Amino acid sequence: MLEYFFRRVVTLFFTLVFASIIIFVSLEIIPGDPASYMLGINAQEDTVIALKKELGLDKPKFERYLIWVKGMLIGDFGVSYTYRSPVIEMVGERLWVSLPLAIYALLLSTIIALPVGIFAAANRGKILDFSIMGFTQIGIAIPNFWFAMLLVYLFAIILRWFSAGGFAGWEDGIILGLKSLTLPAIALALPQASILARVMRSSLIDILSEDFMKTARAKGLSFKKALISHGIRNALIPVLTIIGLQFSFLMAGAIIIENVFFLPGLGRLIFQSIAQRDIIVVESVIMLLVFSVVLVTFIVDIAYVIVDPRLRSSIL
Amino acid sequence: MNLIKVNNLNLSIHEKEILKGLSFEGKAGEILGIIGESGSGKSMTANSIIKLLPFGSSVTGEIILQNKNLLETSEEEMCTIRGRDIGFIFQEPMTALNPLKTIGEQVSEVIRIHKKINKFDALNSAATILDRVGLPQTDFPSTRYPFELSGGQRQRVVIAMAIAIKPKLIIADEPSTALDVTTQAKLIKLLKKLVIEDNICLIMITHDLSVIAEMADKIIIMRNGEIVERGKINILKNGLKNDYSKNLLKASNYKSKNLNKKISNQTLLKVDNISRHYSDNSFRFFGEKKVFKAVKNVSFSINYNENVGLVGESGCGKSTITRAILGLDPIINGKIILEGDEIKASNVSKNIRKKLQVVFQDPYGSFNPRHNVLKLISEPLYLEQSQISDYEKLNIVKELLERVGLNAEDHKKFIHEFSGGQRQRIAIARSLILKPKLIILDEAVSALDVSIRAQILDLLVELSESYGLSYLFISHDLSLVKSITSRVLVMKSGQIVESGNTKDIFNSPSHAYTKSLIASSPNLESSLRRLT
Amino acid sequence: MKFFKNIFFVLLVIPIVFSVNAFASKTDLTVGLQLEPPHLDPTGAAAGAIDQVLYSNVFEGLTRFASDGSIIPGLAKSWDVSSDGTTYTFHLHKGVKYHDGSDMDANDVKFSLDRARAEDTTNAQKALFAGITDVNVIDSHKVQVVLDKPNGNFLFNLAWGDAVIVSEDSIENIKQNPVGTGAFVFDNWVQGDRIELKKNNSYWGAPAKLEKATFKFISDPSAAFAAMMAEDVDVFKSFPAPENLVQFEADSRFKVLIGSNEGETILSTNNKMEPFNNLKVRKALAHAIDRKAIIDGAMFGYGTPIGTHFAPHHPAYVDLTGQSQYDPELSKKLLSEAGFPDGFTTTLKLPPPAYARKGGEIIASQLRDVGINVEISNLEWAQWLEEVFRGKDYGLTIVSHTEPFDIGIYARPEYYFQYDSKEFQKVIEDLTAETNPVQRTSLMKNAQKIIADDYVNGYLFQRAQLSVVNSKVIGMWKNSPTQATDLTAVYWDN
Amino acid sequence: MMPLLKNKNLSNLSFSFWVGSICVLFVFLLAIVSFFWTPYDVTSLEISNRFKTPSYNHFLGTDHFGRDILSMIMVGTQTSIAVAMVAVGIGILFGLPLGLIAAAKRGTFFDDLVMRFNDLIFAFPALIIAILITAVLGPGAFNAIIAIGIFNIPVFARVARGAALTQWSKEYILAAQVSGKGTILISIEHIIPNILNLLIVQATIQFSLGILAEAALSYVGLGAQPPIPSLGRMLADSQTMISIAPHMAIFPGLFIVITVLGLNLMGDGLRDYFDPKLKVSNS
Repeated sequence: MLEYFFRRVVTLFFTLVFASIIIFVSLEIIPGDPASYMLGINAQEDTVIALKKELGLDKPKFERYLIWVKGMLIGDFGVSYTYRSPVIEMVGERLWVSLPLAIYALLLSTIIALPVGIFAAANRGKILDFSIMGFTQIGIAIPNFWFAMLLVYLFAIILRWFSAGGFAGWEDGIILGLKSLTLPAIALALPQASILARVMRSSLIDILSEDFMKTARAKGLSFKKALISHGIRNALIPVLTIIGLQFSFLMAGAIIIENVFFLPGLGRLIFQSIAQRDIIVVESVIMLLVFSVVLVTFIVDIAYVIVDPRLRSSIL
Repeated sequence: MNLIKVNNLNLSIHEKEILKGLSFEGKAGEILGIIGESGSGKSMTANSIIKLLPFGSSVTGEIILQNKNLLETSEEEMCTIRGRDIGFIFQEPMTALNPLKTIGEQVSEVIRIHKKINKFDALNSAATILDRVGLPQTDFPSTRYPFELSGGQRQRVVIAMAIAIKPKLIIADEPSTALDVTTQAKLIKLLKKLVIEDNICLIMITHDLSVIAEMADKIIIMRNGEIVERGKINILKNGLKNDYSKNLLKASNYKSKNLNKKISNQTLLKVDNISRHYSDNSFRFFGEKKVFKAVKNVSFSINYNENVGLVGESGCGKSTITRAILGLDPIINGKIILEGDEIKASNVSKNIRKKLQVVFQDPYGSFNPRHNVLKLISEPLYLEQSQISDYEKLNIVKELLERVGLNAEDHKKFIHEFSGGQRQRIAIARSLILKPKLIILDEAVSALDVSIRAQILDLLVELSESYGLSYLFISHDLSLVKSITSRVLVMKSGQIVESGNTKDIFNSPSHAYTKSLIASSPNLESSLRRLT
Repeated sequence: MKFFKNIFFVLLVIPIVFSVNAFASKTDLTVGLQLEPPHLDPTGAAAGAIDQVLYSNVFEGLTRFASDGSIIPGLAKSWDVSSDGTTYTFHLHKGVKYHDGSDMDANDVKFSLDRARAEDTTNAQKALFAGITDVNVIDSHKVQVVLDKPNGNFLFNLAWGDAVIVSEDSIENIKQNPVGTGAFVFDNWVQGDRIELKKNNSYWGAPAKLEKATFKFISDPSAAFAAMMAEDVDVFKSFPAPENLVQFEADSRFKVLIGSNEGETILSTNNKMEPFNNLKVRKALAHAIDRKAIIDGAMFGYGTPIGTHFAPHHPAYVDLTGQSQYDPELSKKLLSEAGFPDGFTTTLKLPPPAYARKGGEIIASQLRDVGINVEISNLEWAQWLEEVFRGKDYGLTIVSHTEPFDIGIYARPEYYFQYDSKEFQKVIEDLTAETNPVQRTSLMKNAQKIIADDYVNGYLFQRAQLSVVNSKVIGMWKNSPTQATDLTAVYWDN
Repeated sequence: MMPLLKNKNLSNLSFSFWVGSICVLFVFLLAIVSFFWTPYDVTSLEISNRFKTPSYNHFLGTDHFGRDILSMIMVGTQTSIAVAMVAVGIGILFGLPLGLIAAAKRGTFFDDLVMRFNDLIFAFPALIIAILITAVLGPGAFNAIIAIGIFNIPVFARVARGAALTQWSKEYILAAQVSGKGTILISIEHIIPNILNLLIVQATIQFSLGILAEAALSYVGLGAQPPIPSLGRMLADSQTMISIAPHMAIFPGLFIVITVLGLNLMGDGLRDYFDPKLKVSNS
């Protein structure tokens, strides 16, 4: 177990190193630099050079890469070029929007999707299953930003139940904060819930055809009970992967939804920082997102081991 | 008084008739053998009794268990009958258990479904039951997961679940087919013991006449959903009336025509002290790599015109040897020499390949489903240096098809249009096309029904005589080896433990393992002899 | 069903509960802005967003813009100019304190000006201070600034946000924690969301009427619309979606302020590039453009057509639009004369703002009608600066020049239009040296005519300053002579 | 596709397949027609005619420049389809060989390398990489193709590898090896035809994802540039006008939904058809 853990940590580490190189290199070749962006069209050449120097952009590329990586290792993500405030603080503040939004959306989609998927699998072939699957197909096909626009149109502009965008902040109470995250979370959750419901259904159908389900029935369990006590837990294994993937997707994939609803989250930060060529922020946020993907995969793998005794022993 | 009585049972699934007018009955303490080849409807009979049938099934007739017609019983009530009154044992022990629950949980579940009993007590009685089926707590604590057990042990768990609340009727659907012979022998013993101790009626479903002959009191022979023969077990001894059942008995008791060929004393293939280890490729920080030694210093040779058998139970390293001889996997030491040329996995010349062909076990997986028979059979012609015209190819293939007992026009068909036996004939045709010196028959007849198996074996014997072929006949089934080889090698855990003349080994095995192998293989002949 | 009704009710009640205090006399104001400042040092970046929040609210300069664009005294209550026009002596207000409690005096002025013009300064408008040779402290409230030559724009230059007076003690953290002398004190910045200011109770001048001001950043036009409609913000400065103004005008809760700003929106042309180095081609370009369609299509009618690079609300403005009337036939003729009877292909590189993106599509379509095939590429600002502005790798681009009174850029041959006219450069040189208002006006008119005659760029329109204001809010600037949201005189009418 | 259907009965194709095919056919037809004819010219603007609601003259109304929305959608669909299709092509072109080689060399360093490369790409949030790529190369349809295509490579590599591995474990591959055929020949002759159905199903799924991705990219302004219409940009343009002209937002979105839905239904239908084990009606 320890060794498995250790090996996974090493792969995780190498993935991150490669990711950091890819991120750094690709951002280096993006045209435009933060100094000229900040100084605008009336700035003189020497002013731009002076600002570059002040920002540390005059150092050789390799040195800057090392500084960045070294900094990250000790938890120092550097200082934003444009905002001149520590990246870690900026990211931290945005996380308070992105993370709750991702969790909110994930909870929404899981709570809706799993029962629906189980229900459809239990009634497979019937008209109910057919219509549920039809709805999930539509859910997958709807671009979430368009769905978000329609939500805004309906609930903010016509009905005026929610505000069309912005984030109320957590200071004024959790309810207000959640309220401003509700429409975005719904927009994010719809396609995710559709995917999850489908995965849950097909996974459960696969399990239902397994021999041990027949064993369970032969023991005297009713279909429903066999489904609950033998089917669902086995079927949850592939679902777990999807949930894991979705979490990282929701963290990063919210980028467009954050723009539609004007939420000050990580996605907006990254968009804005790319536009402003605030490279150090972009680098750090992407790195953080990559890290979260890798970490979630890691956690999902560990969760597998906990759920599935076969894996537990194979890595002992 | 009959425990179970089936009256005029008819089953159809999606309008297709599966079972036609079955009637039979069973008494407590009696073993009823239902025998039939694949597609005979024997499994569906079992499923009909517990009413776990596929979507779209419709059943008519009567199934009376202790004065209750199960076909008129509600699903709710059936739930209380399944497990309590009827125990069920499935064919596939590997998949019949829930991988995520311990064996103790799974056995105790049966008890908890049917009795008001707390979890702890249920687990305790489960332990007792597991002990009874030969899984004592000291060696197999009930906290084990299925994957920690061998196939035979898992099947014992399944049996434990079936007998947990002492049902009067147990249905066993091919309970030993997937197991090695030695394990199978032990399981049969266990089942017989349980029948006597608990006064059970056991319906034993199998395709293997020898298994039935050894344990059943009554027998039903099925074919295409109908009963063609029924009676006391002793009807097997000269009491069969139906032609089909007579044939079945004959095929099950297969003896080839005596091998009539002159074995050369020149060596064709020499396997010299080869070993092969498998290790997981992943990089490790701690400890040594786990190495699994599949084959350890194996040596043997095959002469021209000689059929050699290689026998061993699953996992003994038979297939590894096949792959090594075919040059598909590298060996770590030793040499394999065919007609003076060394076979090296890295580089097997076309010349060597031409002398060496193979027939595999699985008649379904051995062919590319997207190619027609012409293309399938002529694939080895790739090894011919000279170009062969399409016309020539076609003629060769047609000739071969007829030679293996198929129609010459079958060359246009695709593989899914053939039955298992026909496919195996095509595989043989493919292996013959280059007129090789040696054919490796890797469990080549194991997956076939007995009657077809006999035909294929006959064909193989005949071909080996007429083409002057050598066979390396690999099998887990001693009885098959016996009939078509002149020399046999017995393999266990990667090593050859005994080798010698086939007759000698069968008559006077010297190694303990060989002895147990021979003792546990169900022997129809001796079973029949015992019958009165 | 009842459950949903309850939820619905709760959701309806929440905003009511929270707006109860609206009935009391309101002293706090929420201003919506499209762009968030990158940091809070007006002397360290070109971002207009910094001035939008801080100019005159938190930071003040020696002089300042009034709402009509005129220059009025700021921290300097008066000044003397030497007869040769090269020495300015500023008399500072007494009793001016920074928000941290320290006194503002002549040393701060010297520090601020010296910092802005230093060799390694990061002031985006370093050119404003180029003529200063010396800054001398005469006494604690008197500063003398010496110029190398007379500069008629000098007091105007000092009114810019980039010339505000900062304290040496607080300079280190100015980007995060700006300490100025203004009527509002910087309070809090929730990055990505809002900046909060509160009233400066020890302000040296007339105190602000508001207790608290919040700037909320909403870049998305539709979100801006919704926020305004929901009264989440009280004022939206530079409202980004002109298409929605009709709805505000129709709504009695709001008033729409349509004023002028300094944004001359032009179709910048690469004057050194083939075929734009040909005057006839540039003239053809000018006649191919239908300004009205652009103003209607891109700005929904808000904007004033211009015929030269000068703000129409400026007293010295000359209307030269007649010189470049929409006349596609003439345009085609001119193209033939110039040797392009079948037109040509060129690039149109567009920065992000809607006026450029939408205007670009319209212009491309208009130019296509006269045979000029235009390849549009949409760029981000950083890319635009690199490729177009610094790299001069473009044929056409659309941009709004928002600096006040910036015709002088045409005198810089290295500027991205690459217009090099000795005649024009002479006029600007004279203008800079000239301090007599009458002479200055005539020189300015002359300058406008030269660039119009040369068809340096396609002159499209002067952007309108569009603000949506809650009808109870009094005192918002209608015009925008500089990018500022001066809240010092704003209050709620009850 | 035809050889795959050869031995099967077309009537086995599910209802959803036919519904999907009709949607896809409809959209493709519109896109193809737009090459030759659209009701109105999409490059000429008529500002005075803007924000017209659907009517006989303009079936789906006009946009903020007075352009005919139906014509815009027709050409925009064409762009979407082209981008997504080429991106899928890129994925297959690079991913399939990678996956096949990895499967043929299973357990080796190369295999490991391919898998790690896949993991690495999957670790990046797709949209952000697409934004980065278009930031490096500039926005435009071509670069959108590259951005979407890059993410298709590991997808196809993974599918091809997984499917090929099951084929490699089958005995007919051994038979081919015994017939002296090398890895490459076996991959081409035996593996590809037998994993083709999986690849087709995956391709339809990636195709639909590509359409969604293209819409998202052009929504944030990184897809095809004006004057080429694109559905995503139409939605972006409509966003500020949704309160005055909701039809501008509704129709382009609806077309994306129809296209993606059609492709997904088709993919599902094909999967059921190729792999009857998953079919609903069974057991």
